[in-house]
Amino acid sequence: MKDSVFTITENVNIAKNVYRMTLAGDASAIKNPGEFINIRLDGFFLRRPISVYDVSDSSVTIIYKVVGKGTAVMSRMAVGEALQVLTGLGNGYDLSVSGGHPLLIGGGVGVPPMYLLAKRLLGQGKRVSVILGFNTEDEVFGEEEFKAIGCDVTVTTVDGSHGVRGFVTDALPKEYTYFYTCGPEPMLKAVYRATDTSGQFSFEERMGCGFGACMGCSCKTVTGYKRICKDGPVLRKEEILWEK
Amino acid sequence: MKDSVFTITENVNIAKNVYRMTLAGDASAIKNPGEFINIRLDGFFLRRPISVYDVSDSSVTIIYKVVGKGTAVMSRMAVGEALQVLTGLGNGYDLSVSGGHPLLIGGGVGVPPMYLLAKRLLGQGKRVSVILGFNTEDEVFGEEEFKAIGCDVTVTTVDGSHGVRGFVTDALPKEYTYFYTCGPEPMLKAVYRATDTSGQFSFEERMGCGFGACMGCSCKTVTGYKRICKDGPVLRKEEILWEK
Amino acid sequence: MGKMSVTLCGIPLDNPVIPASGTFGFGYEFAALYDINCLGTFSFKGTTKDARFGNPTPRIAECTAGMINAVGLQNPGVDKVINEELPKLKKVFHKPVMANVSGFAVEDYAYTCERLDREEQVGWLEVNVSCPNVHGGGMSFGTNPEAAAEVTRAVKAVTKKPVIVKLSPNVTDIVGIAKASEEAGADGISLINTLLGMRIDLRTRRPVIANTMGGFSGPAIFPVALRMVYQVAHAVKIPVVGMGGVSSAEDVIEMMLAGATAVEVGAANLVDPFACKTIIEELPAVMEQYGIDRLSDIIGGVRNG
Amino acid sequence: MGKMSVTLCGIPLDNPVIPASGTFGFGYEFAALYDINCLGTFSFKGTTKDARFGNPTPRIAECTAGMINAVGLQNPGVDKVINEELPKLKKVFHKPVMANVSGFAVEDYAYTCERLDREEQVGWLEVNVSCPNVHGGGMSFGTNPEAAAEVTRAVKAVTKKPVIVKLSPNVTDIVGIAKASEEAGADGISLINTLLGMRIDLRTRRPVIANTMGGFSGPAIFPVALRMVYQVAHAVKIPVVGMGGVSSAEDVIEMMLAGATAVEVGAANLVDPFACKTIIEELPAVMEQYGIDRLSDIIGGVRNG
Ligand SMILES: Cc1cc2nc3c(=O)[nH]c(=O)nc-3n(C[C@H](O)[C@H](O)[C@H](O)COP(=O)(O)OP(=O)(O)OC[C@H]3O[C@@H](n4cnc5c(N)ncnc54)[C@H](O)[C@@H]3O)c2cc1C
Ligand SMILES: Cc1cc2nc3c(=O)[nH]c(=O)nc-3n(C[C@H](O)[C@H](O)[C@H](O)COP(=O)(O)OP(=O)(O)OC[C@H]3O[C@@H](n4cnc5c(N)ncnc54)[C@H](O)[C@@H]3O)c2cc1C
Ligand SMILES: Cc1cc2nc3c(=O)[nH]c(=O)nc-3n(C[C@H](O)[C@H](O)[C@H](O)COP(=O)(O)O)c2cc1C
Ligand SMILES: Cc1cc2nc3c(=O)[nH]c(=O)nc-3n(C[C@H](O)[C@H](O)[C@H](O)COP(=O)(O)O)c2cc1C
Ligand code: FES
Ligand code: FES
Repeated sequence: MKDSVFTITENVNIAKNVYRMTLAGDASAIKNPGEFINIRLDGFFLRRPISVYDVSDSSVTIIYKVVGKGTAVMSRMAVGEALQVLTGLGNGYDLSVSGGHPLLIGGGVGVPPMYLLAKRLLGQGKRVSVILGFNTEDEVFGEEEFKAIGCDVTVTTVDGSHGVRGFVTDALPKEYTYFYTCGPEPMLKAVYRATDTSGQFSFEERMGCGFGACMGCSCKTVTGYKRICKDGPVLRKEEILWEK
Repeated sequence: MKDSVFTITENVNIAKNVYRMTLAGDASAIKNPGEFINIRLDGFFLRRPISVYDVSDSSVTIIYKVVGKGTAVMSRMAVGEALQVLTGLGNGYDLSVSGGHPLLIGGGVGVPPMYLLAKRLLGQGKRVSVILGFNTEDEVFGEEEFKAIGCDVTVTTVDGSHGVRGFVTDALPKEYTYFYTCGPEPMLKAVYRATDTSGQFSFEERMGCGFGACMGCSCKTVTGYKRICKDGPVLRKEEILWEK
Repeated sequence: MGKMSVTLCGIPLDNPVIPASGTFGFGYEFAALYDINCLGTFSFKGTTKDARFGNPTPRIAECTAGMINAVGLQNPGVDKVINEELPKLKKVFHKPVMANVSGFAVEDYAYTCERLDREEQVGWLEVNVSCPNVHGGGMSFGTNPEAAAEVTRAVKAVTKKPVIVKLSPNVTDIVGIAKASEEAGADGISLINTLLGMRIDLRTRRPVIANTMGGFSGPAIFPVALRMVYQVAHAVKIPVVGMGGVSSAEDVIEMMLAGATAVEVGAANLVDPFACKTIIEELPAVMEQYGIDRLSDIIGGVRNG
Repeated sequence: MGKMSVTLCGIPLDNPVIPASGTFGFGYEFAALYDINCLGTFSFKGTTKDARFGNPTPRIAECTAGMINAVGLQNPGVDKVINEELPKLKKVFHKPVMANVSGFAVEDYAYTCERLDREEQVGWLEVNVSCPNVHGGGMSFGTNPEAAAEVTRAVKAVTKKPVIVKLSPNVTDIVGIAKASEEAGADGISLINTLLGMRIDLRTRRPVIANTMGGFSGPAIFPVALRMVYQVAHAVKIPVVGMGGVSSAEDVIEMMLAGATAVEVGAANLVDPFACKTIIEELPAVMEQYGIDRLSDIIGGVRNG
């Protein structure tokens, strides 16, 4: 974990209320896909946790949706402005158990962490299938990017305005060795029920610190309590207890 | 009174911890020398009251000393940055009673309001003498500016490092028709005692609103209570009650 | 009735936004800036039986997201308020006004309220029970259910106008005091008054406030205020006027969801003289954003569990 | 003894800066970031007789200049704390630690303190009396002088270590509770714990916190905390540990002027994990700026009038 200053080098609108921001700075604390960063914003007391979309030694890219005042402020920031950011947070996905043909399922702003994960899995020579789920056409993003790196991509929209009509679970392929998923909790529950293989789920929770100190984000699992920020955000299918 | 946005066009260090800032914007609410403006600063709840040093239709200039966190933030602001400012605050000095040879006495950051006052009095054809009091050489500012517009200028420093050694009251001229003063309270008291003519004093007080609504800045006078922000900051010698 | 209208103790308000006592004077400073008839109403400066100069200065201290004041109820006394302030007010404000009343003995409250009861322009009496009780050892009326009830009864006996008892938050059990006031006949409860706070000037090592401590208000106190509004609104049947740190249309809606029928805005007026006007203008858009057709629908509308 | 050293209940501290309970875990997350031996000490996560998962999530809400938490004393229970946490802690922290203890019955407190009394690394017992009293109708121990005194006596009976009673600010008369604790044998008082607060999510119209209300802390509460530290320090003879919204070296000095012998830092650690380290590093320059030679000189040094 590192607390350092990053400079915005890109902040663009890529879908309805969704922005991609690239931050230049020391990204060396970021190790695994599925990790998140925690961004300090002037005028707000708590930091904003956002998943890593992509990373290099000297930059990190995130994709975020404007949902409240903090993300609204982020969306209005200009290239060149500086942000105080904690990097290297969360456990991230475990790639070692993916098998030869992992399936990546992202819903809405659960899509971003799938990108770095896909890159890494492809780098290990895996065949990677991706399902990206959205409500409607103007919310869709990422399709080209995942295709460009060599994934099999299926997009679903609830209203059928783009790609397959329905939920991500309506587009599950017949074969895959393992799955990784991130998205809104109803989607995660549906994926949990609809999948036969094992897999890993990334969760969201309101956070105080984001690095394991406050117990603000605890959840119960079959192996005891876990802090979403430190022992998560990724949990294995087998340890999830939905009735928290 | 107006609440409007101004843009910084100048913000320069002119003496030890003292800065001159010029703000471009609608300055039409500013009428009299001795008025003040109230500046909103990001991250601070209350505004900062600062006297008008000079004014045109489309700009206002202030001179301020860094004493705490708010003025420190101001001193680090750059040309082009914007500030929310209330203008047209306070009664200001009454010029109509100055007589032919008014004396202006400013101490420290009580000097600034004397500048606009001097300009206006000179514009009315008065002979204007000015005493500017400081602790020591590196705090001195304004001498050239007052000379340039045609005042008789005496500078005093407590340690004698520049101009007359001593307090402003050690440099009172033999003759003057009336006086106007602004400065720290001990200086105002000394001027009150050392002067024979009538005069006007400008006071400072911690302010809630700065425009007469909160009663945060009240003081007792011989004619009843007055709000420093609205009924002041200028009081006439005759109405001052020191034992507040 | 418009989308923003609410009814407070039987009197309709065009909207629930009310400048809080002590931050709006008797309205003139603001009337010089905008037409104050856009307000629901406003609560005028706390008025006492006799004129008061108030506390020595400094009376104001800055805090993170708020301020401390120790004005000490400076006001010209109820007779001058009636004879000088109200006639002037009538010219610029054409709605019922909320009369904020303070006192240091039960009889003071009764005296002042009896006089204000005769004034046509006074819509509500807002009775501030957070002043020290000179006959009760100096503890404030508002920290003791019996004392709050006694003031309420005394005031109710001398007025037909709705009596809104304004509570101090510096107590262990705000609900007990609210209920005691309700049982004593209060027509409404308003809360919160300021939290007791203090600051020290590091340069002089003295308290910033001449009186050492003072009343802390502003956005910093909003979560405490909201909690108390919620607790009281769920415990009493009379309407609650919520306040404490409100400075945006969103804050107004949050207070109303917690149970407030109307919402007062205090310190925000001091740093932004247009605060109330802006809030009222922004309310329709914020209502739409959160799917609110009529503000009166959401009073106490917080979902539980 | 350095310029920053103070003595708390007979135990010297290199400096008065102490991370507050619940915001520093058992120190490891921070020990991974910096050498936590730079701290005066730290107060570890509130420990109870039995293990507790705590409250449902969401447990955290953001506020202006602060946050609400409703963690609900999640902790592994005193036995695991002694058997697992303290041995691990010993490796990274070589100073006496402050053991923060909570309970829901007087016997719980005594049980937990008796066990912690045997632990060499425990320097002080910080007894948090703001938990609901299950035998006292659910009101917190800390809202009642007798209940606070009872807990203090029970704890003093089982330990020779200094007992610091940590008070809740949600009371009418903080001085009365502090004095009752002092008379019952407390060696120190620490305050304030969190203010009871609430937020509502306008989108869902539900309380942000699953438990509806929670503990509000952060810079927003500083003026209330400072006031209570001042009031208590001037009323008791035992040392006071001040906290509530402290986030800078200036805040530490202001708390000490008000009467604090040492100062805890809570929420600030969560948003800036280096907060305490930075404060300690900045203290010497800020001391110089305000003409302070030794921090111990300024305790309670506020000038009056
Ligand atoms: C591990 C993790 C990874 C995330 N990754 C992404 C991402 O890649 N892209 C993206 O768009 N969003 C992501 N989120 C959600 C994102 O954190 C919130 O949308 C954001 O904090 C909202 O801030 P706001 O000020 O706009 O909203 P507000 O509602 O104004 O925020 C108020 C408070 O609630 C918190 N909050 C609100 N919504 C959430 C939420 N869903 N999860 C956690 N805290 C919340 C805020 O952080 C803040 O403390 C992630 C959340 C977590 C926990
Ligand atoms: C009518 C008037 C005119 C003034 N004109 C000038 C001027 O021309 N040049 C100049 O340098 N200063 C002037 N001052 C003083 C100036 O307002 C303060 O120096 C400034 O507010 C300090 O802010 P800070 O954040 O740096 O200090 P801090 O001490 O951090 O401020 C804390 C709070 O105290 C208030 N405060 C602190 N000192 C004073 C003070 N002396 N008077 C009133 N409030 C204070 C601040 O406004 C703020 O609310 C004037 C004050 C008044 C009342
Ligand atoms: C400067 C000032 C003066 C006040 N005077 C009074 C008063 O006379 N009577 C009263 O009932 N409340 C008074 N209050 C309290 C406010 O009406 C309000 O209850 C409190 O400030 C909380 O609201 P806020 O956080 O929006 O300021 C005063 C508050 C301020 C800031
Ligand atoms: C997340 C969190 C957890 C806390 N847990 C405890 C606790 O277990 N025991 C305790 O005595 N106080 C606890 N507190 C209160 C703090 O120790 C401190 O008294 C309070 O937060 C005020 O300080 P601050 O404003 O610096 O945060 C907790 C505070 C926070 C923010
Ligand atoms: S957010 Fe603090 S422990 Fe997870
Ligand atoms: S500062 Fe509010 S009346 Fe003067």
